Amino acid sequence: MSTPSTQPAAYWEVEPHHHEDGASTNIGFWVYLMSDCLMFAVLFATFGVLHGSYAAGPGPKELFDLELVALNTAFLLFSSITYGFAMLCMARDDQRGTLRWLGITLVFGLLFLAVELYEFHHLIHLGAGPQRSAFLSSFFALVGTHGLHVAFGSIWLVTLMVQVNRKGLIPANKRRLSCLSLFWHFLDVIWIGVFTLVYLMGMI
Amino acid sequence: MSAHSHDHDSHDHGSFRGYVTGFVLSVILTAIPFAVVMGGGFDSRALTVLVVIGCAIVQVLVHMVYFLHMNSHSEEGWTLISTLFTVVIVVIMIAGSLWVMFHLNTNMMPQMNHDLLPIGPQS
Amino acid sequence: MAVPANVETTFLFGRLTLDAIPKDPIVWATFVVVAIGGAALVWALTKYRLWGYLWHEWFTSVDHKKIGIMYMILGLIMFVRGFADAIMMRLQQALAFGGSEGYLNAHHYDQIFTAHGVIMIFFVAMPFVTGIMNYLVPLQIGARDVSFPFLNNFSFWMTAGGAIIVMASLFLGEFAQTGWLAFPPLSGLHKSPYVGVDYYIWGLQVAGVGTTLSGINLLVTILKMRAPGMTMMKMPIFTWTSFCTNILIVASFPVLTATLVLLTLDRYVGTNFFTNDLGGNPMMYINLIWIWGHPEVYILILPLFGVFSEVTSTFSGKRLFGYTSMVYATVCITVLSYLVWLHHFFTMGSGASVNSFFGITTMIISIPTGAKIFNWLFTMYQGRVRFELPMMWTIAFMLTFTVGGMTGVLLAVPPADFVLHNSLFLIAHFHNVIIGGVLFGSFAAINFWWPKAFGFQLNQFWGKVSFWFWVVGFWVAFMPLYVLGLMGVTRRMRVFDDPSLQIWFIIAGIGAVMIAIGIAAMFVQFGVSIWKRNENRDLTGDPWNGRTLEWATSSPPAHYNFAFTPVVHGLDAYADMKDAGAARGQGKYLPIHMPRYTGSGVILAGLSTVCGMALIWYVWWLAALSFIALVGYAIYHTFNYDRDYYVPAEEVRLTEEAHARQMAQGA
Amino acid sequence: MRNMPKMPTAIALASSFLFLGACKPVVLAPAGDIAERQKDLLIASTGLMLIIIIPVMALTVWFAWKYRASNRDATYDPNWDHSTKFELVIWSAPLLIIICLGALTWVGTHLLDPYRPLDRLSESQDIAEDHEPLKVEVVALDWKWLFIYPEQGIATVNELAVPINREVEFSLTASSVMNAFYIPAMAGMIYAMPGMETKLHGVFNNEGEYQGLASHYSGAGFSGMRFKAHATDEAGFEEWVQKARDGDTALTREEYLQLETPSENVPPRRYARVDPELFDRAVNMCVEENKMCMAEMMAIDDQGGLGREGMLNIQPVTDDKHARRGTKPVLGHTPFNVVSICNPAEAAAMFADLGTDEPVERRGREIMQSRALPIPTTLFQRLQDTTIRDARASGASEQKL
Repeated sequence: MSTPSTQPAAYWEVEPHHHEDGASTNIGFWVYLMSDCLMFAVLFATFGVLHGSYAAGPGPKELFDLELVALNTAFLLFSSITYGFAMLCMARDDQRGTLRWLGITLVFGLLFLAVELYEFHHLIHLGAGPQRSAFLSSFFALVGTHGLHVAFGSIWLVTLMVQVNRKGLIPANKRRLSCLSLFWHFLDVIWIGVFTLVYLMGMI
Repeated sequence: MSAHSHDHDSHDHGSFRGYVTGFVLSVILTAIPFAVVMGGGFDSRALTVLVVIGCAIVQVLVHMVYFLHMNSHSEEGWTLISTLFTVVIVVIMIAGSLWVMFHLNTNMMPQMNHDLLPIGPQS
Repeated sequence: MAVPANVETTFLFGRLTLDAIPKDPIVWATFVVVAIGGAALVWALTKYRLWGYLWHEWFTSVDHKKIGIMYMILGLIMFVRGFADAIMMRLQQALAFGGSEGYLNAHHYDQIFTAHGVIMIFFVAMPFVTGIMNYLVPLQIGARDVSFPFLNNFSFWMTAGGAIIVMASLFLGEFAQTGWLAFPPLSGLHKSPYVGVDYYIWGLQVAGVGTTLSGINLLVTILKMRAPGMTMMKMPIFTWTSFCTNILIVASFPVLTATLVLLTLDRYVGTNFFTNDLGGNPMMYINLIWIWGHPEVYILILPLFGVFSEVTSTFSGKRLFGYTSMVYATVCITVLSYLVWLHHFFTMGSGASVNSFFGITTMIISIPTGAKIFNWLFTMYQGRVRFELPMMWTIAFMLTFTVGGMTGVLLAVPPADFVLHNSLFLIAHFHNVIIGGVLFGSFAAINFWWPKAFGFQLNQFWGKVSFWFWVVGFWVAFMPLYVLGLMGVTRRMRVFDDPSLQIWFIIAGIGAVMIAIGIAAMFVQFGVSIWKRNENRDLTGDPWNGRTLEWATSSPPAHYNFAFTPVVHGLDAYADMKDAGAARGQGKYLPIHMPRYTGSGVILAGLSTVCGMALIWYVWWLAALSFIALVGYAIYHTFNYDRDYYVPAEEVRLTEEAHARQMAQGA
Repeated sequence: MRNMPKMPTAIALASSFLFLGACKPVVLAPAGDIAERQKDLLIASTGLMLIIIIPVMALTVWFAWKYRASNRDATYDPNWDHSTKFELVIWSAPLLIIICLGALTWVGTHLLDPYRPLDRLSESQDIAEDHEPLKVEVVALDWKWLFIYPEQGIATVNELAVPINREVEFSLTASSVMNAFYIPAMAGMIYAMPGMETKLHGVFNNEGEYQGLASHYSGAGFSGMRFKAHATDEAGFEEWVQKARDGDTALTREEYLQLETPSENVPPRRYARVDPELFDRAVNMCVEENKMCMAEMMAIDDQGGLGREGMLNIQPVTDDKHARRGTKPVLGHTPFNVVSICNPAEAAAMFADLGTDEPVERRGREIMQSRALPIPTTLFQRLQDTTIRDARASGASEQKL
C-alpha cells in the first residue's frame, strides 16, 4: 500500500516544525473528561443495580425533596451560563469582566454545594445515611462524587481567578480557563444524568 | 504545558447567542421533566419515564453543542470520535452490567411470591 | 498468626504498633537481605556522590526516554520480588503432601499468591509496557517529547509510589490474603479487618492514577505530535498498538478506580455496596472489576504485538505483511475487549443465554488475533530471517502463544469452563499467554532497543543462555499445571492430600528453577554487556538495519531526539529515507524548544504515597496533612509558568557533529 | 525447543499419563454423564482448534527455517507486503472455525446449563417420566461443606453420598464468603454465595469414592475444605442414610450458628435430624433470631421499602460468629442488621410459601408495631421534630405510627 515516494521529497524539515504550545492541552483535557465520564458510568451502573435495594428502609419517595433538587439544578444551570459569559469576556480580553463572571459562577457553585451538603446532612440526621441500605450507599456515592467534583472545580476556579488577577489573560491562563470551562460544563452534563435517573426516576 | 506565548487560540469559545440559546433550551428541558414529575406524572408511567428520559437525552446534546462546543471539526474530529467511543463504552458497561446482574439476581436471589404482600407506602 | 486480633488505635500512630512487624523468620531474613542491600546501595551512591546526579538527571527528568528506562528498572526490580513469591509457592506446593503442611502457614501463603498476582500485573507487566511505550512512541512518531512531559514524570512516580506501598506491606503489617482481585465479601471489613486489603487498595489507587494519566498523555502524544506527513495509516505498527493500548487504559482504569473506591467506602465508612446484608451485592464487584480486568489483559498484550510486528519485519528484512489488516485487527481487539468480561465468571450462574453470548464474543476476539499471527508468518515468508535474540524471542512467542490462545478459547466454551475454571489449567493458560506474550515480548523489546537506549549491544551468549532456560523452563513449569488442571486440581491450594499429584508439582518446581536460572542469566547478560560495553558499541544508531524513525537518531538519542523534524512519506519511514539516501538531516542548526526538569512530580507522588500509607494505618492527622499538602503543592505548582527553555543552537550543533564523527568511525 | 511438548492437547496429555501411571485425569475420565459430556465438548473444541493451530505452528517453524538469512537459495522479496488472496484466507479460516465452535458452544451451553434438569442419565439410560431427583442442599461454611438431605431429614459435614444413576439436584448457598462447589468426576462447578441460591444438576454413573472440593478461594482454611463423595447403589445409599439417622445429634438453628464459626480441616460429621427451615434460612441469611430474611426484605423493597420507620428498624449485630464480626468501620457505625417484622407464625408461613406458587396472605405495615420492632423513642422523637418539606411522601406513613 505504500511504496517509497516517487518525487524527490524532503525527508527532514530544517525549519523547526513548531507544535503549537498547549495545542495538546485541550484534547488532553477532553480525554481526561472522557475517563472521568467512565468513572461516573461505574457509579451510575452501581446505582442502576442497587437502586431498589432499600433493605426494608426508606426509598426515594420518602427521602428526596424535588423542590430542593430543582433549586440545585437551577444553581448549576446559572453557573453554566455565567461561566459561558466569562469565556466570552475572555475572548474579548476583558479581564475585569472575566473575573466578575467567574466570581458569580463561583457563588453559584458554592450555593449548589451548600444545598447538597444540607441535603446530605438532613438525610444522615434522619438515620438515612449511606450505611442504611445499598440504595443509600449508591446514592451518596454517586451524588457525593459529583459534589466532590464541583468542590474541586471551585477550588480550581479560585486558583484561576488569582492567576488571572496576577498575570492577566495570557495564553497559558486562557488555556486553563478553557479547560475549567470544559470541566464545569461536563459536570452539568453529569448532573443531568443525576437528577434524571436518581431524583426524577426515583419519584415516578 | 508551557507558558511560552504563541497565540494560537484556534478553538471555539462560543458566542453570546450560542450560550443564551443553550441556556434557554436547557431551562425548558429541565423544567418539563420537573414539572411532569412534581405534578404527579402522567397516568401512564411509561409515558412519564419516556418524557423524563427523552428530555435528559436532548438536554445532554444541547449542553454538548452549546456549552462544550462539540462539533465534527475541532481537533480534527478527535473530540467527537473520543466522545462517541466513550458513549459506546458507557452504554456497554451500564447496559451490560444491568443485563448480567439482572440475570444473576433472577437466577439466584431468594424469592417469594410477593404479589399479595400488602406492605409499602402505596398501600 | 501474625495479625493482631484487636488493635487499639492511637492518635499518633493510628493502628501501627510494634505488633505490626511480622515475626516470621522468612520475612526477617528477607528484611535483613533487603536492608543490607539497601544500605550498600545508599553507601555506594553517597561514596560516589551520585545522589545529585540521580536527582538532577533522572528523578526530576521529564525526558520520556529516561522515564521509560526508569519504568523498565522499576519493572525489573518488582519482577524479582514477584518471582521470589512464585518460587516460594512452587516450593510449598511441591512439599505439602502426605500430611505435610509445607513450610508456609495459610496467613503467609495466602499473602504470597495475592502479592504475586498484584505485583506481576500492576508493577511488572504494566511498567514494562508503559516503559516501552514511553521510550519508543515519541521516537517512532518523530516527536521531541510527549505532550505533557511533567505529567509523564508524575505518572512514573505515582506508579513507583504504588509499588513502594505494596512493598512496605512485606515488613509492616501484612498484605491482602484475598487473591489478586480482592473479591468481597472476603475483602470486606468483617473477613479482612487488618491492613492487608487496605495496602492493596491504596497501592493500586496510587499506581492507578499514574497509569491513567500516562495513558492520556501517550494517547494525546500520538494524536497531536506526529511528524509531518505521518497520517494515521502511516504510523508504525508499534505506535498503532500503543495507541489502542492507551485508549484501553483511559477507558478502563477509571473503572478500576471507581470500583476500588466503592470497596474502600465499604471498608472505611461501612456502606453496603458489596456486603451480604442490607441490600449489598458482592456479585456487582466481580462484574465491575472484570469490566476493567478484561481490557487490562489487552492493555498488556497489545503493545507487545506491536513489538513482535516490528521485530519480525526488521529481522526478516521485509515490510510487514498486511499492515492494514494488522491495524484493523488491533482496532477490533480494542473494541471487542469490552464485550467479553463475563467469561471470567461463567460459573457464577448467570444462565445459558448470557454465558453463551459472552463465550461467543470471546471466541470472536481470537479471529483478529489469529489474523495477526498469520501476518507475522507471512512477514517471514520470502524474507531473510536473522536469528538475533529479539527474533528468537518472537519465534518462541509465536509457538507458545498459539497454545495459550487455544487453551484460552477452550476456556471460553462455558461447559468446558465449568470443569476447568479456577483450576490449575486456567493458571497454566494465562501464564502461557502472559509469559509467552508479555514477558517474551518485553525481552524481545529489551534486546531489540537496548542498543538504541544505551549505545551498545547486549551480550549474545548470556542472552541465549537466558533465552533457552526461560523458554524450556516455561514449558517445564507450566505443562504440568495443564495436566493438574485436567486432574481437577484447583488454584490457590496450600496443601494436598492426593500423593499422586506430587510428581507434577515437583516437575513444575524444576521448571521454576530453570526460569530462575534464565532470570539470573539475564541479569548477568546486562552486567556483562555494561562491563564490556566498549566492545559492543553501536556507533551508527541503526544496528539492526531498522525501518522506523527511532533508528534515525544517534544511540543513545540526544535529549531532544531529533535535531531536525523528520518528514514522513510512507510506512517504514526510515527505510524510505535510507533508500532515498536521506538518512541524515542536513542544514543549519536552530535552537530547540524543550521542557524543563522539575521535582514537582516526585514531591506530589511522594505526598500521595504518604497519604496512602497514613490511610492504611488510620493515622488520620498525617492523612489530612499530606492531603492538604498535596492539594496545596499542586496549586503552587500551577503558579510556576516558567516550564521550558531553548537548547542553544550551538549545543545542538556540537551534539550532532559528535554523532556524525561517531558514525564515520563506525562505518 | 523443538523437542519440547508444544501441543498440550487433551489427547497428547492423555497419552502422557501412560508414563506416570498412577494419575487420574479425572476431568478426562469422569464418572458422571454431565462431566462426560463436558469432556466431550472440551475434546471436540480442542480438535476444532487444532485444525488451525497445528498448521500455524508447523508453518512458523518451517518459514523460520526456510527463510533463514543463511539460506541464500530461498526467494527474497523485501517489498512483498500484501496479497488479497492470503488476507482472505487468514481472516476467513479462523472465522469458519469460530462459527463452528460458536454453534457448538451455543448448543452445549444450553444443554449443559447447571440450572437445567437432566434430560438423560447416561448415554444409554433415558430419564424416567416420574423421575424424582435426589435433593441435596449445600451450604459452604468457613471452611467446610454442610450437606442437608431434606427428604431424608439428615445432614452431614464434609461427606456426601448419592446413589448412582439417579439425578441429583444440588441447591447451594454459602454462609459468609463466596465459594465454588466442585466434584470433578460428576459435573462442573458452580459458585455458592451468601444470600443467594445456585443450582447444579448432576448424576453419577459409576460407583466409587470421588474427590469433592472448594474451587473458589475463600480464606485461610480453603485448602482443607474438601470432602469425599460416595457414589453407591440405591441399597448402599439407604444404608448410609440409616447410619446417619442412628446418631442422636440434631442440626438446629443454634447448632448451625455454632457450626458456622470458622474452623479448618473438619472431619466428616453426621446429624440425625435437621431443622427443615434451616437451608431456606441459610439462603435468606436469617438463621439468627429476629433478623429479617432476604426474601422478606426483597418483597418489601419491591413495594417501595418500609419508609422512614424502616430507618429505625435495625439492631446492632451482637453475635460474633466470625470472631471479628462486630468490627466497626472507622468512619461508620457499629454494624447492624434489619429486624424482621414477621412474627413466628408468619415466618413459618413464609418458609412454607418459599418455592411454592401459592401466595400466602400477610399482614400490612401495622406489623411495624409488633414485637419485632422495639420503638426507639429518642431517635423517633427526633424524626418527628425535623421538618422537611416532602410531606407528600412521608406524611402518610408518619401518621400511621
